Amino acid sequence: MNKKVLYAIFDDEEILLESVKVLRSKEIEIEEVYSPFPVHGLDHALGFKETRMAITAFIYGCIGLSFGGLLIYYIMISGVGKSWPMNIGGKPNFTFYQNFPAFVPIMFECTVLFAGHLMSLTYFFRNKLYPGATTKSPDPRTTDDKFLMEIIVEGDDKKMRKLLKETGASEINEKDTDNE
Amino acid sequence: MHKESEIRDPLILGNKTYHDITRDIARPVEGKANKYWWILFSLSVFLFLWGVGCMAYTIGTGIGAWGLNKTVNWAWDITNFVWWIGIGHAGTLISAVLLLFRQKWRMAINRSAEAMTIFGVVQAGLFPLIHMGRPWLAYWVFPFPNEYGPLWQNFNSPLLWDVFAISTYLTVSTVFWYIGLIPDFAMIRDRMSKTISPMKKQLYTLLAFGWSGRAKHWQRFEEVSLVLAGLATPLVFSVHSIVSMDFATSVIPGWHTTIFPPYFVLGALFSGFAMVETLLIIMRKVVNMEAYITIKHIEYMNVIILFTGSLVGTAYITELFMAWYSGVAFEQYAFLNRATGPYWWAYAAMMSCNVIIPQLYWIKSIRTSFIATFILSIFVNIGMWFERFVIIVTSLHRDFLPSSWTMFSPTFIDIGIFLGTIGFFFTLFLMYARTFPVVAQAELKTILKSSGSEYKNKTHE
Amino acid sequence: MKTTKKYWKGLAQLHDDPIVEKLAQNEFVEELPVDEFLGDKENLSSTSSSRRDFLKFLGFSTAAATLAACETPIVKSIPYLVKPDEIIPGVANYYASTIYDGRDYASVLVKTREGRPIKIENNGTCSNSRVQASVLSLYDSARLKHPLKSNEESNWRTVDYEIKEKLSKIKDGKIALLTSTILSPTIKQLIEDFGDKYSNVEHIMMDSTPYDGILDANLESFGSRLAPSYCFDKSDVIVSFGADFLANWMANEYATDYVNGRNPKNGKMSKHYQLETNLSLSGANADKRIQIKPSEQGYLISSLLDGLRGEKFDSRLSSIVRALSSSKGKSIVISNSNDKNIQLIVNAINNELNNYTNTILVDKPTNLKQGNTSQVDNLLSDMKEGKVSALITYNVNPSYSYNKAKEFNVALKNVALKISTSSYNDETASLMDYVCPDSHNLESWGDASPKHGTYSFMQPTISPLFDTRQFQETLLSWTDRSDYLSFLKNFWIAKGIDWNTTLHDGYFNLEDKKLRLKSFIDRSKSIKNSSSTELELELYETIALGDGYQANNPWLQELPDPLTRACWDNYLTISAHTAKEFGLENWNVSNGALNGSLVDIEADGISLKNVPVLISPGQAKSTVGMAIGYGRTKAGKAGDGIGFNAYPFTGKKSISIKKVEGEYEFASIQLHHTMMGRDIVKETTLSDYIKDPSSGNHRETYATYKGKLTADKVTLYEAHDLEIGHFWNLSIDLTSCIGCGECVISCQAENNIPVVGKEEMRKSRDMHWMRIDRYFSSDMTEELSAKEKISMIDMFSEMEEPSENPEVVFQPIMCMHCNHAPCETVCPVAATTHSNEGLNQMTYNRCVGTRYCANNCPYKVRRFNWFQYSDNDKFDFNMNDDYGKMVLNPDVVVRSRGVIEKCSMCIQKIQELKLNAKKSGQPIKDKDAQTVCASSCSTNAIVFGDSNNKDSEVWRLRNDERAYDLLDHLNVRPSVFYQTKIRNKA
Amino acid sequence: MMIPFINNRLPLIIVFVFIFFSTAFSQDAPVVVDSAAVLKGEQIFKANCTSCHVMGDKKLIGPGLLGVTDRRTKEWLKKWINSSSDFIASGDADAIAIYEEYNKVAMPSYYFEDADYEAVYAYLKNPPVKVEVLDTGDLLAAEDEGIKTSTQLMFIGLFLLLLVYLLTSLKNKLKASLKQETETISETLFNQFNLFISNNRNVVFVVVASFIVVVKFSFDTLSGVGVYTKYQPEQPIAFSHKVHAGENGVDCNYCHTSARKSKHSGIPSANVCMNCHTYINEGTITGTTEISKIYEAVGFDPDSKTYIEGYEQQPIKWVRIHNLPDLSYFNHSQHVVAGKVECQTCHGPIEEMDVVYQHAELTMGWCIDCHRTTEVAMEGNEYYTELHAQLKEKYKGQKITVDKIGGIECGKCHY
Repeated sequence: MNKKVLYAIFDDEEILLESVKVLRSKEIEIEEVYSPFPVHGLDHALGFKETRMAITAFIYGCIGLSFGGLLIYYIMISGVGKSWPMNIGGKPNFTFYQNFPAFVPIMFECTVLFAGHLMSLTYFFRNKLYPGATTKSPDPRTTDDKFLMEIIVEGDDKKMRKLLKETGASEINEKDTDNE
Repeated sequence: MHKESEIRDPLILGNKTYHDITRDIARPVEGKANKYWWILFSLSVFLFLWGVGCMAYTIGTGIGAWGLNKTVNWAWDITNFVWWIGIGHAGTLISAVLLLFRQKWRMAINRSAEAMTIFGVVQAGLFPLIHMGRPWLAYWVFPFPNEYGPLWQNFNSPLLWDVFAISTYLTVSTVFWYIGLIPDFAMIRDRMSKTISPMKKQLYTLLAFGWSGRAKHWQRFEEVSLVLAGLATPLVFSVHSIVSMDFATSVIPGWHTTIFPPYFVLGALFSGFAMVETLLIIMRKVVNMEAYITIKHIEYMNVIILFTGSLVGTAYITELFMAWYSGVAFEQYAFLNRATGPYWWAYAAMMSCNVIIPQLYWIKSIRTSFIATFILSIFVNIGMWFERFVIIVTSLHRDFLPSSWTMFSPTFIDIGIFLGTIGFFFTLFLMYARTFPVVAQAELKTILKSSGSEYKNKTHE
Repeated sequence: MKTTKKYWKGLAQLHDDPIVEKLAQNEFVEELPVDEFLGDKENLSSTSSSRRDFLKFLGFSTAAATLAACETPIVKSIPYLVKPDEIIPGVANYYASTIYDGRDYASVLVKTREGRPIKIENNGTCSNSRVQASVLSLYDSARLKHPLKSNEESNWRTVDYEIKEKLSKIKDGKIALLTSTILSPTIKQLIEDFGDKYSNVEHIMMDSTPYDGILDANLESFGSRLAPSYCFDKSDVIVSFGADFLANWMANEYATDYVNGRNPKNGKMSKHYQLETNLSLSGANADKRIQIKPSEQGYLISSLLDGLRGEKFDSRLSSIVRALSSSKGKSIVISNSNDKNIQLIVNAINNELNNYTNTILVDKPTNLKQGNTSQVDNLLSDMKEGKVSALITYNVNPSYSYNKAKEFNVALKNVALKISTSSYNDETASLMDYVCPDSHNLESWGDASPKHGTYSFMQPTISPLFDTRQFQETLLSWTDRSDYLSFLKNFWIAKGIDWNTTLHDGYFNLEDKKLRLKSFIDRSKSIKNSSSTELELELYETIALGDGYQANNPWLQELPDPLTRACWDNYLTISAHTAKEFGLENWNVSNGALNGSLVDIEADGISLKNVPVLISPGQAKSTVGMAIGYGRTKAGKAGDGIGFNAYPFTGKKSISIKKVEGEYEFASIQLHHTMMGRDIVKETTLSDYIKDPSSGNHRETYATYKGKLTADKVTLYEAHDLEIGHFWNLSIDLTSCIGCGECVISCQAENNIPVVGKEEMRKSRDMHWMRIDRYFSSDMTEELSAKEKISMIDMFSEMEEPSENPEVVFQPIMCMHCNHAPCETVCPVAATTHSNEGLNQMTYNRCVGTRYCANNCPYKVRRFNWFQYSDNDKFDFNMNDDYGKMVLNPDVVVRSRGVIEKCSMCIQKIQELKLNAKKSGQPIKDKDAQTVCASSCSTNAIVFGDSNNKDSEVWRLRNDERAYDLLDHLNVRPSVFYQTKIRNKA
Repeated sequence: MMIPFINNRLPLIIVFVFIFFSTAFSQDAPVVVDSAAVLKGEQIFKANCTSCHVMGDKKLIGPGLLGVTDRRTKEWLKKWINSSSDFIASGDADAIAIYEEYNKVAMPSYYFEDADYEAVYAYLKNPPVKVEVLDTGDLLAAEDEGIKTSTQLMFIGLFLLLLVYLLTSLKNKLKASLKQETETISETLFNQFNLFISNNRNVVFVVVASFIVVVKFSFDTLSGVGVYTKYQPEQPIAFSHKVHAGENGVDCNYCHTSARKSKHSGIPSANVCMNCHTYINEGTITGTTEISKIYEAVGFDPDSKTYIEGYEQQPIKWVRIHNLPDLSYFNHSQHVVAGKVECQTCHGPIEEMDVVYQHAELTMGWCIDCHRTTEVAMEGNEYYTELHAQLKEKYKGQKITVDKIGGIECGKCHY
C-alpha cells in the first residue's frame, strides 16, 4: 500500500496560516508544522489544546514553598530528631509564627527556585529536548525563513499537491520512501 | 498578526527579510572577529588574570591583605558585590518585565541584557566567596546533613537569605536565558555544514537540544517564557531587596533604614540600564548590529534611566530628611557625617553622578546621541559604585562609640580584585558576543513586519 | 634540650619529700613535657600535655582533615617515666610567690599547668600590668641561656673559678656591688658575707628613677633615710604635685587604698587635687587638676605651706588650702620632685597638717626605693680615677638607665673586673667581662620585704629553662657555699617562721625592731616663684614599660598607653597650644592612622634627633613630656629600636625643640578622643549622688501602649528563659576604674591573644579582647551650641577637639554578651550563638569569616584574625617562638586566621568552676566565680558573678541605682553593665 | 544462594548458642548468699586489693585469691588483712610461709569496718563467674559483619556473569536453529553496547544516573574524613587490656588515675607499671619479652630487683588511638565523675581487647546524639538541687537530658 509524506514549504507565515485554515476546513489532517518562529494563531488554526505548563509551574511552586517552610521549621523550630534549635540573638524560635518574618525571604526563593527549574525540566521533557538530541525537522531551512507543513496522503497525491500550490506553497517535496 | 501605528519609529532598520536577519545574527558566530574585538578581549583577559592573582594572594595570606580594620570590616568587597548584583538586574527586567508589558523594543536587546545579567551575577557571586576569612569552608552556608551533629544554618541571617536569593536568581535567569537561546542555536546549527566545520556543527547540535520548531513546541515555548517572566519579575525585586536587608536589618546608623529595599531595587535598575547601554553601544560596533540596536532602543533606555535616576535622588533626600526627622542623635550624625565628614567627596561623587548628570536626559539631543549616552552611562556606573561605597563605609567608619572610629583606604589588592572582576565580566561578554546569537532572532522575526522599517514604508505608500 | 632535664625537680622539691629527692638523684628525668613542644614534631602530644594543650590550631585540624583524607595521622603520646605527685596532667596548680625585678613588687599566685607557669594572679596585694606580663618574660628566648665570658659562651665552673680567683687577688682596689633596691633580707645577708670574704666591698643601690629627694628629706626630718608609706584610704584630701601615685610613683600599691577611700556608697569620697605637667593617670582620675610647669612646683608647694600658715599664697591654691586646713590629720600632700628642699617643704606641710602617724607612716616605711644617686655618682668618679677594680651589677642596667650612661661606659674601661648578673645580655652586660645570668623570679627562691614588717616568699614554679643561676646562688658560690634553698630556710626558721605554712600563704608579717626615729625637724626654706617662659621637659614612666626593664615583652609593648592610646612607641607629648606655636601637628592619613611631625630636642649638650610629637590634651602649656624606658638597643627582637632613650635627660628641666622635616607613623588605636556629646559614660557628682543615687543615670523612655517604658522593658516577642541555672553578669564600676590596663594584659595572658605588632596596631587591627576607652571632655557641648546658635556641622567638628585641660574618663570595654545580640542573628552559619547562661558564645571552628557580626556589633568588640598570627614569621612574637608558646593557656584555642574572636567571659574558667562544683557536689560560691579581668583588677572595679543567685555581689550591683547598660536604647540587653562615674567636685 | 542464607541467620544462631551456654553455666554457678554484700565487697576489693591480687590462681604481687576462703579460715584472713606484719611477728606458720614465699614483702595493713570485712569475705567466697562463650560469640558476630557486605556482592556479581553466559548461549542455540550465524559472547555484548549508546536518551540517562552515584559516593567519603573508628595501631609494648583489666580485673582507675581528676585520662607513667612488674616478670601471653621492654625503659634489673644506677632512661612512646580534634575541649572527669559515665560507653569492651582499637566514631554528631539522649546524673548532687527543681518545673515529666541544661551549646566544648 502506498502512503506518501508531503512537505509543503511556505515563504511567509501569513500564507501558511491561510493554507492551514483552508486545509483544516477540508478536514485534511496536518501532521506537523515547522516554523522558524512562533506564528501567532497557528496553534488555534491547528486546533491544539491549551498547554498546561503554567499549571505545572504552580504546583511546583507550592511544593517549593512547603519545602522551604518545612526545612526551616524543622531546623530552627521543631527540636525533633537531628534538628538543632538554638538561642540566636534571643530571636523567638519557640513557634514558627513568632519567627516567621525572618523566614519569608528564603521560603519565597525556594518557591521560585522549584517552580522555575522544575517547569523548565518538564518543558524539556515534554518537548524531548536534551543535549545531543537530533532535529526532527525534515528541512534545515525551517529554522531560517521557511515554513514547512507535513502532510500524509494516502493513495493519489495529485489533488493534495494542487491544493497546496493553490494555498501558496512555494515548493512541495516528497519524503522518498525507498529505504523502507 | 497585529499591526503597529505608523508614527512609531521602526525598530529594525534597512530592508531586512527573515533571511537577512538570520544571516546578520549568524555572522559574528560564523565570521572572523574584527580588530576592536581582539583589542578589547586581550585587554579584559589581562585585567582578569591580574584580578585572579590578587584573589590568590588574598586567599593565600589572609583578608589582612585588604585595607579593612576592626571597625570597617566590609568595604570594597561588598561594595563591588552589591554593584555587580545591581548591574545584573536590568537584564532580567528587560527580558521579563518588558515581556509582560509586551514591549517590542526589548527583543533586540534582551538577549545581551540577560547575558550581562548572568555575567554580572557571576562577578557578584565571587565577592561573598572571597571576602570570607576561610573561603574553603564556604560550603557550610548550604543546609545539608553532616556528621557535625548535624550543624545547620541560621535562617535569621540576611547573608543566608542572600545565598538563597542569589543562587536562585543566577540559576533561574540562566535557564530563562537558555530556553530563549535554544531556537537560535538550532538556527545556527542548521546553517553549519557538516563538511566545512564539523566541530562547530557538533557543538551547536549539542547546544540546540534537538530543537525542530514544531508548532506545539512553539506553543509551549511561548507559555514557558511567559511563566518564567512572571517568576523572574518578583525574583528581581526580591533579590535586591534581600541584598538591601544585609544593611537594613542591622543596627548600624545609616544601615538601619526601612526604605532600603525599594531604594536599592531602583538603584539596581538604574545602574543596570546604564551598563546595558555601555555594553550595547560597544557591541553594536564590535559585532555590527547597527541595524538591530537602534538609537530608538537607546532612547527608550535613557528615559528609564532618567526616571529611575530621579527616584534614586528622591531616596537620597528622603534618607537625609528621615535622619533629621527621627531626632536620633546617632542617626543624625551618621548622615551629617556622610555629607560633610571625611568621605564627603564620595558622597558628592554619588550625588552628582546619580542625581544631577542623568537630568541631562531631559534634552532630546543628548538622549538620542550614542556618544553622549555612552559617556553618561559610564558616569552612572561610577555614581552607583560610589553609592554603595558611601552606604557601606561611611556608615561603618563612625558608628556608636567614638573610641572605635576609624577610616578606610583600599590596598592595591582591593583595587586589583575589582579590576579583575571587570576584566572577567568583559572577557565573558566578548566571548559570548562571538559564539552566541546576540539577538533573539526568532522573536525578532515575529516583529519584523510590524516594526521593520521596510514594511513600515510599504504601509506608508 | 639538655637544659630542661631537671624540669620538674624544682617543683617537686617544694614539698621536699624524701622520695622525690631520691628520684632526683636517680635522674628519673629524661623526656619531659617541655621537649614535646621544644623538640621534634612526633612528640608534639603526650597525654601529659597534648598537642591541643600547647598549640591548639583549629584551622589546621579542619584543613588537615580534608588533606589527610583517609589514613590516620600517627600521634605519639609520651607519659612521664615517673610522674611528680603534685602534677596531674590537665589540672592547674597554684603556687604563692613573689615578683620583684628591682622595680615592681607584688605578692602573687602563679598558675602552672604540667609544671609550666602560665598566668599570674594577685595574692591580696596590688599589682600592675608589668607584673601580669612578667610570666611572658620568663619564656623570653632573648634571655641568656648560659654564662658568658667576654661575650663568649662559657660554663659556671670556669666562670666561678676565674671570678673568685680574680676577686681574691684584689687588695687595695674597691669591689663595687651596684644593685637595684634590695628587698630581700637574705640577699642583704649574703652581700654582708660577701663583704666579709673580700676586701673593701661597697654595696650601692640605684633606682632607675631616683627618689633621693624624699629619702634625703626624711633623713633630715626624721634622721633616717626612708620613704614613708601612705594611707590613701584614710585621707579625705589628697594633694599630689606631679606624683603619679596610681601608676608608677614609689610603690605600685596605692591604687587599692585610693579607690577604697573613694567609695560613694559610704557617702564620702576623698577629694583629689593633682597639680602636674604631663597628664598622668593620677591626674586623669583627679577631681581637680591644675596644670603647672615643673619649675613652678617648688614655689607652689612653699606657697601652699604659707597658705596653711595663714600667710598670703598663690590664688590657684585657694580651694586646696581651704580643703586641707579643714581636714587636718586626714590628708596627704606628696610631690614627685627629686629636690630635697622641695620635699622638705612637703614634709613641713604634712607635719603642719599633722598627717604623720595618721595618714603617713614614717615608722612603717616602704623599702621599695632605697637608691642613692650621690653614691652612684661617687662610684662613677671613683671608676674614672680607677679606684674601682671590680664592678658587679645586679638588676640594674646603668649603661642604659643611668643619666650619665655615656661617662659610665667610658669609665667602665678603667675597671679591671666587670661582672654583670643580668639575665639578658643587655646594654651593660654586653660591656662586661663576665655575665652570670640571673634566673627569672618564677625560677628562683627568694624573700622580700616590701614594707617595714611585711615579708613574702618567692618560690620557683619551674626549674630554670636555661643554664642560669639566681643571684643568691651566685653569691653563695663566690663565698664558697651552695644551696640557697636551705640557707633561706634556715635563715627564716631561725626567726621562728613556720616554713611550710608561710610558703603556702606567700606572705607574712613579722614584728621587726622599731626604727629609731628623731621627732620631726622642720628644715624647710621657702622657694620664690622662678617660673620661666622657656620650654620645659618632664620625664615620666608609662604604665606599660615603666623603666624599660621588660622592654622585650611584646605584651607590654602592645599595651596602649591609657592616655595617649598609642603603643610600640614613646614620643614628645605636647599641648595643642604649644604645638601650634612651634608649627607642629598630628594628622590622620587616608586609612585613619595617626601621623605626627618630628623635632630635634636639645638640653645642654644632650640631644635627640627626629623625635615624634604627639599632641596630648592636658599637657601644661610650653612644656613637653617624654617617657623613659624606650630606645633600648640590646633588649631583644621585640624591644630593640622601639622609641627613644630619654634617660639622659633625667634632671634636665628646660629644653629646646626644633621642627625638622619628615613625619612619623604612630600606632594609636583610638583615633577619636571625645564622646561627641553621646551618653556613653554616665557621670554625676558626689553631692548629686548623695541627694539622688540614680542621678546622672538617666534612661530614655519610649511611648508604648503600656505608657512610657525604658528600652529594656519594650520588646516584640517572648524572651528566652535565662532564669533557670546560672546567669553570668559582669559589673564595671567607672568610679573605681583608674584605667591602669592591668586587666588588658591579664586577659591577653589568659586567652592566648596574639601580639600583632606596630604595623597592624597602626591599622586599627588590635586583637585585645578587652580595651580601655579613654574620653576627654570637649569645650563644645550641645547646650553651648544651642545657646550660641551654632550649626550642627560646626558643633560636631568642634566637639572633636578635646579641651586644653580636659576631664578624663576611662571605660573598659569587652564583649557585652548581649542577650539580644545583633551579632548572633546575622551569622549565616550560626557560629555565634547564645548560651542559656547568658553568654554570647563564639565558635571559632564554625566561623567562615564573613565579619558581618563585627560590622553589626554596636560596641565593636569583635576581633578578626586578619592573618595567621601564630607560627608566622611575619608576626615574630611569642607565638612564633618555641619558648614563647609555653605561656599559652592549654584550655583556650589559639585561633587560626580568618575567624572572628572576642571576649568569652573566660568561659573556660566558668566551665572549670561548674565542673569542680559538680564533682564535689557543692553549689558554687560567689567568690569563686571570677574572670581574669575581675580577679586581676587591683581596684576591684570589675565584679563578676551569677546574678540568678540573689546573694551574689553582682546581683546587688545589677540592681544598684548606678547600674546602666551601655547604649541601652538599642535594647540589646547586655550581660555586662556599668556603674555611673562619680566625681567629687562641687 | 545458600551461603547468604546462612549469613543472614548467623547472628541468630550465635544468640541461641550464647543463651544456651550462659543459662547452662548460671545454673551450676554457686548460689549467691547476700548479693548486696558481694557487690560492696567487689567494690572494696577493686579499690584496695586488685593492685596486688587477682581473682584467679595467678600470682600478682600477692597470691591469686580464687578459693582462698577454702584454703584459709575467716579469722586467719581477718588477722592477716588487718596487719600482716604483726600477724607474722605473732609467729603463725602459714603467715611466715607466705611471707617467705613472696620474697619477704609483708602485705600493707587494711583496717576494714566489720561490715566491710564481711562484704570482702562474701566476695572472696563467691567470686564472679566468667562466661567464656561471651567473647567468642562477639568475635563471631564481628566477623559476620565482614562476610555480609563483601562476599554477598561477590556472589551477586558471579550470578550475573552466569546469567549473561546462559542467555547468550541460549540465544546462539536459537540462532543456530534458525540457521543464522552465531556470535561469541564478546560480540554480543559489543553489539548490545552499540545498540544501547545509539539511542541518545540512554546515554543521557546513564550520565545522569552515574552523576548521582558519584555525588552520593563523594558525599559519603567526605563525611567519613577524619573518622577513624576501629583504628588499631601497633603499640611499642604489646600491652593487653584483656589480661590486665579483664582477667586480672585491675581497676581502670588504678593506671588511668587522672581520668577522675582531669580532662586527660592519663597514660600511666612507667613507675606505675613497676608497682606490679617489680615482682611480676613474666606475662601470660608474651612471657618476658614485652615486660622486659618496661625494664629497658626505666633501667631495672629483674634478677636483682633493683634499679640500675645512672641509667639513661628511654621514654615509652605509645601511639595515641583516640585523637579528638584540637578545637574541641573534652574532659574525662566531667564525664566519669560528674556524669557517672562508664569507660566502656565510649571506649567499648576495653576489658576484652588484647590490642585496643577506637570503638566510637568520635565525630561531633556522636557526641551530640549522646548528649541529646543521656539523662543528667542530678540525684544526690547538691550542685543540682535548686536547678533540678526548676527544671522539673519547666519540663514536666520529660527526662532531663544533657541538652536541656545546655549540653549541646557550642560554647560548652569549643573555646
